[in-house]
Amino acid sequence: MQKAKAIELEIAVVDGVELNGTWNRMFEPRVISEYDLSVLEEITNIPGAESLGYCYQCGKCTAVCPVDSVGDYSPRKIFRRTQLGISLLDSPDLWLCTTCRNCLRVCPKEVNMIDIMPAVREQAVLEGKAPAELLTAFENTARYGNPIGESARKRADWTKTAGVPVPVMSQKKAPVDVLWFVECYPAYHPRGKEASAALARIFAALGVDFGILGTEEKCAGDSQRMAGERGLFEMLAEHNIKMLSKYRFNEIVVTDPHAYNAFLHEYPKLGGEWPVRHYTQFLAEKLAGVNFVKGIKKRITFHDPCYLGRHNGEYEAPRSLLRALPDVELVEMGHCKQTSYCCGGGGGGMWLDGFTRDYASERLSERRVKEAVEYGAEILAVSCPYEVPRFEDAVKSTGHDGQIQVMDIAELMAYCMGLNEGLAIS
Amino acid sequence: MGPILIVTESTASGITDSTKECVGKAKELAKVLGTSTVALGFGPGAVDRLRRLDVNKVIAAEDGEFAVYNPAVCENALVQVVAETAPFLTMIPNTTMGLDLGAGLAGRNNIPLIAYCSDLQEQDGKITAVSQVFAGKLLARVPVPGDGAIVTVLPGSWPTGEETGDPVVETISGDYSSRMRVIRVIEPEKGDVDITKADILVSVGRGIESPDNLPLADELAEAMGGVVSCSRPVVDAGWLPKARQVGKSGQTVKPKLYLACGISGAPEHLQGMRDADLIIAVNTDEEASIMEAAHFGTTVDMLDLMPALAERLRGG
Amino acid sequence: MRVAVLLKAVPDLVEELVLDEESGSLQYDEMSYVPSEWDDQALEEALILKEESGAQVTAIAVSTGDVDTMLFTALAKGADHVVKITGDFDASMSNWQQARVLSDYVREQDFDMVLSGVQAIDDVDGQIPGLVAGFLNWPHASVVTEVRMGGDSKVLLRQEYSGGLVAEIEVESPVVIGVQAARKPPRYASVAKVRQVAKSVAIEEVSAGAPAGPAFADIQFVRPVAAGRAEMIEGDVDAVADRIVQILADHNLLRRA
Amino acid sequence: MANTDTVLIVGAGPGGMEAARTVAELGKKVLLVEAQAEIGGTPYASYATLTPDLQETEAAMGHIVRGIRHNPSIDLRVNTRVVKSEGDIGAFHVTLENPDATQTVVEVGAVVIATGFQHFDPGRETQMYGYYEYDDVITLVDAEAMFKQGKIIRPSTGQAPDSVAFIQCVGSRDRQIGNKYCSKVCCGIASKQSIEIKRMLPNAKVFIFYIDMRMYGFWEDQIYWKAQEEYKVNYVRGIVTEVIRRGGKLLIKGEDTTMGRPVEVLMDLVILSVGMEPSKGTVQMSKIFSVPREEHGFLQTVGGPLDTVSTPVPGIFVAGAAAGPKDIEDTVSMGGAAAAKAVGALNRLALEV
Repeated sequence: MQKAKAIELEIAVVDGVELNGTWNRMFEPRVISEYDLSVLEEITNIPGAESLGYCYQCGKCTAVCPVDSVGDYSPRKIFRRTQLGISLLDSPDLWLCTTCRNCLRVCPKEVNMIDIMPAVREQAVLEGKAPAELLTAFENTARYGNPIGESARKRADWTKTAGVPVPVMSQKKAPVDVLWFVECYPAYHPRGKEASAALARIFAALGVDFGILGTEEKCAGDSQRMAGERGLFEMLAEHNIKMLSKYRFNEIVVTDPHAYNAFLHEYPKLGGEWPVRHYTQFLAEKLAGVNFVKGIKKRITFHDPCYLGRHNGEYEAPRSLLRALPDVELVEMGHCKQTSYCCGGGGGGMWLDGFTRDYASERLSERRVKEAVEYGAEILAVSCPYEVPRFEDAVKSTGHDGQIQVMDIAELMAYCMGLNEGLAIS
Repeated sequence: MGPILIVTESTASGITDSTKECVGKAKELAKVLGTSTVALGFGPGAVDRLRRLDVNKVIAAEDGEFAVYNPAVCENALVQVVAETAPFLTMIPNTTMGLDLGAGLAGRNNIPLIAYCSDLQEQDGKITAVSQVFAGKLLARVPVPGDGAIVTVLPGSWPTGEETGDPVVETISGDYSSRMRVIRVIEPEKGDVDITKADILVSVGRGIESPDNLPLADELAEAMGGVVSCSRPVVDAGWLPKARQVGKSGQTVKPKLYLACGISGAPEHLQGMRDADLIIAVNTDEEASIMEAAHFGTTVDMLDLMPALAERLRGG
Repeated sequence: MRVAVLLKAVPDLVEELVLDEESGSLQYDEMSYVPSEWDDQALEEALILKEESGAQVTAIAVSTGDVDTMLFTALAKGADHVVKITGDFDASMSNWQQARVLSDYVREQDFDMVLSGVQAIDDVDGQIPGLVAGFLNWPHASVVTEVRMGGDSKVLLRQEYSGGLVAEIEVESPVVIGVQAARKPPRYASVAKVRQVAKSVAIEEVSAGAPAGPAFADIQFVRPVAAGRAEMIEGDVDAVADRIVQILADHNLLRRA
Repeated sequence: MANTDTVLIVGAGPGGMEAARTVAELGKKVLLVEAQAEIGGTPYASYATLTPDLQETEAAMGHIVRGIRHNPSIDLRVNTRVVKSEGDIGAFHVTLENPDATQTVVEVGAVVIATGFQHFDPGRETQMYGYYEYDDVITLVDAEAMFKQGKIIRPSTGQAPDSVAFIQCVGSRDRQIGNKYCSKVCCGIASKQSIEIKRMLPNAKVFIFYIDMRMYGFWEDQIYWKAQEEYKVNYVRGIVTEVIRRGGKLLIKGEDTTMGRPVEVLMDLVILSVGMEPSKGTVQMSKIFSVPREEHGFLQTVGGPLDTVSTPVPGIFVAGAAAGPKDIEDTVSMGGAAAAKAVGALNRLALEV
């Protein structure tokens, strides 16, 4: 039996007396006495959010929603709560979606959370209703060009650890074949920097003619867009397009699937149109010329990044790289490729861990690590910079330290090419 | 040269340490500069509290308006005392009172102000004030002008002076009234823990291993006069409430001491505590990234160190 | 009720402060500037007052550099009016001089209340509101965490002292308040909104002459002894514990009896 | 002696008319008998628009009705009833009661029965929806009558309703009232009507309370999705079981089964989606022509899903809702099929003779 839930107000004033916490405990009304349709109307009137009103309650989304697997959330439920007059603008539901696109994959009515979420969140941000930690990420991005709040001037500092020259376009003063758009976590996060250094060494070994924007680069901004800050996204995009337009190159290679998504679908709308590939796609084509000098005798599984896989249909390139690594046994998790589950970092989730915690029984990254362990993987390979820190954290918090390692594909590849001696594969 | 004026501050337990530090320093400077020291005290019982201060003169304002600290009333009195005594230096602890009175006096009497002062150094009869600027990232060495200045002094800048003096005591009274009125003073609620307000944090991470070990941290914190905080895994495990969490998704803290026990120092954690004045890290892994942020580090087992440290601090 | 909020841009400490180690002078050109965090708190408290009591909020900044975005952001957050005081000013302008210029402007206007951040990290005097209050000869309280309207043009404040003590203060306006923290975290102005405001609203510009006032000659800046990587304490548990007690003593962190 | 030239068609609704046209086109004579004064059947008489395309009934069916009247091969007799039948295939001697109450015996070779359905009476037995108590509880048919006037109102006040609830499955899918079957069209009609209401009253809140939405084929997106997506009609899973008056409104009670919570909501107008039952005519024809009724009370056919129009009696065929709940598409298709089979039977007979 499902019981009515108790609700507590932070402060309730009864006859002029402030009652807080359990003293004002009440029970949620059991009987639905009104369908306040103005709320559904308000939400579906937001441009982009129309399709929320299309839901016919089949429940297919609930079954594949990773967030529902750790909480009480799915697009179907959102529609019903909204139909009952609970405003999505005020509900924690609004911030739980990681825009992983698994619901849209199965939705018969094309209720499109990928459009709904940024649209409604934008409204909530305007009304000052977004969680504080998300706003901090926005503010950092606006101020420093990265959500972490690191110095904009230090964006290229990681290159010092690469051990190979990493040309910065403003100094190189010559056209390049590949403009490598590095992105924030690969430029600043300690583990991201290690993967960037590995990728730089691979590029050097393969003789790739490349350059980076260095301090002229700012966050691509796609996750900020999905999290409701379209204005910020546009500001960043305008900046990056302006910087990229200064230089001559044949294509952009990105480390981050979120940036890939932005360059593929959003930047062209703002006048920035270049051929773009994810680094796994770029390297997959160069595999024939790669000289592997050692192997990894491990079972490796691959976590599909939502924005590379479901959003943009690339499942094969990262796998072809992993399969090429000597001695590796590639195993697939139950949720893989189209049905892969999210790491929890997308759509702003990267900056909402504190908020999400209160509405989830565990983190999505923990679920995923458990799944990787369940399928016998000793290495969880990733190709999205959000994931190394998220999964490494989850490995520790789920007590699997020493049992499974989290590695970027670039790190593994560099290792087998003899370019990553420091990598400890245990 | 005018005297050195110390604006004293007291709490329920008497004159504050910070005041005593100013008194000690003032005496030292007065001696080399060949001037005297004057202490100004507010509130009922000021005469009794200041009677033993090691200064040449005490001025006490005890009357009704001074019953509780009122920034505007005290400022009015201070303005008058400064006009009458023409001090070379006016030293005020850099507390709420110092922030109230120092700048107000500076503006009203057109005297330069050096705030967040952590030292006053004398050389050849010239005084240089050291002021913490840019949140302590830089120190400004400020030559005190010949006409003198107001300095508000950070607590903990010097050793406390002794209370062995026999000053001349003067009381003042007059109309210091203001449009400002203190309605009441509220004591802090007991039992509430706000880790952002604590000066000393004993912060525990995954290295605490089990909730059964938390009393070790509690006892150490109590012995140090601090509070227990933690990193995210401890909150995630449900061992401590969310309010105790330091880091990106928890609180940002700037204590005087951050004793990090068994915390590896993920960037998300460092973000919440890297501005602490003093960081001591206890972690069996010498390579842990917390060691990059810490001033001091040790690789002994935190579970052994915590009781050993607590015992010494209680004993002392 | 007309409320003035004084805003200041201060060097962003996320970026390295560049120092000429020889002369001990700061390289102001190398700095990037952000709104002072305490001023943000002051603005938030003013906006809360506006929502509660319909106060008119004017945000004011001295043009020592690019302060436009800061002022547009204040508008986007809900300020009614923004003023930029222009003159022959630059980033090295002292707090004292800024406070002079600001108090001259405030004196001519009919403000009931001036709010500003209790601290400004970039100067040795560290505090704009106290100086402004002194110049205006208005009552002033610092370290304030709450500002409300009382009756009869009275203002109610909460001032914090160390040890968690809080005083409730009533003051007849006009008054200057140094805000430590607003009742709520400062609100966020979305980039879209700031950009839209910047396109549609003009900043009022008021010119002022260069202020005179005490200036410190020859301030030298030095870096505190760098922490860098932790100094490792060697030895067994007892040796380490002894050393830590000594470190605490050196830092005045031992509990006093 | 066999009559192989004439087919008797009983009932001039969509099924009967299509059967008549087809028989005529196939070169036989038609005797089309209709008990009412007007032809066109229930949709033409009662419905303002058709499901699923929302065409106005007059525009959609008027030319068919006129075509029937002017077709020289069709002998149309209105206000005329079949009261008796004797004989077999090729020689049915059927007694007609004329408008003046006189009787005529005609000889026909085959018969198509297209006597249709009647709407369920929502006042019956366990159905406690207050249809006869409250003016503002109406049926789909009542609503259509209003649509024909170009408006939708609360009968109690004459004012436009702010909130309208459709209650589905009234008289259908209920063992206790003896109708175990789904009436097939009500979900579509309710959806169609909800669109019409929203077109007339864009600000009205319209709800459809349902057990399952039964939208066959193209009706899914043509009416259901259209109603939900374009017209913001609210579909709530869970059926309403009680309607009582509260103040000037109707309090409907049910369960919102998706939320697992009871519903007690005030409505201005409640529309009962009444289902289909065999019409009186259908029951009478069963007796007159000795065509057995299947277990739900409709005329029995013999071919299961593979022959929808042949009855157990040779030479007697059925079209439309006389054989069970049918939408217009099914009815018209059956009319054509029944006509073809009837003509075919007569042709075979002629060859044998």
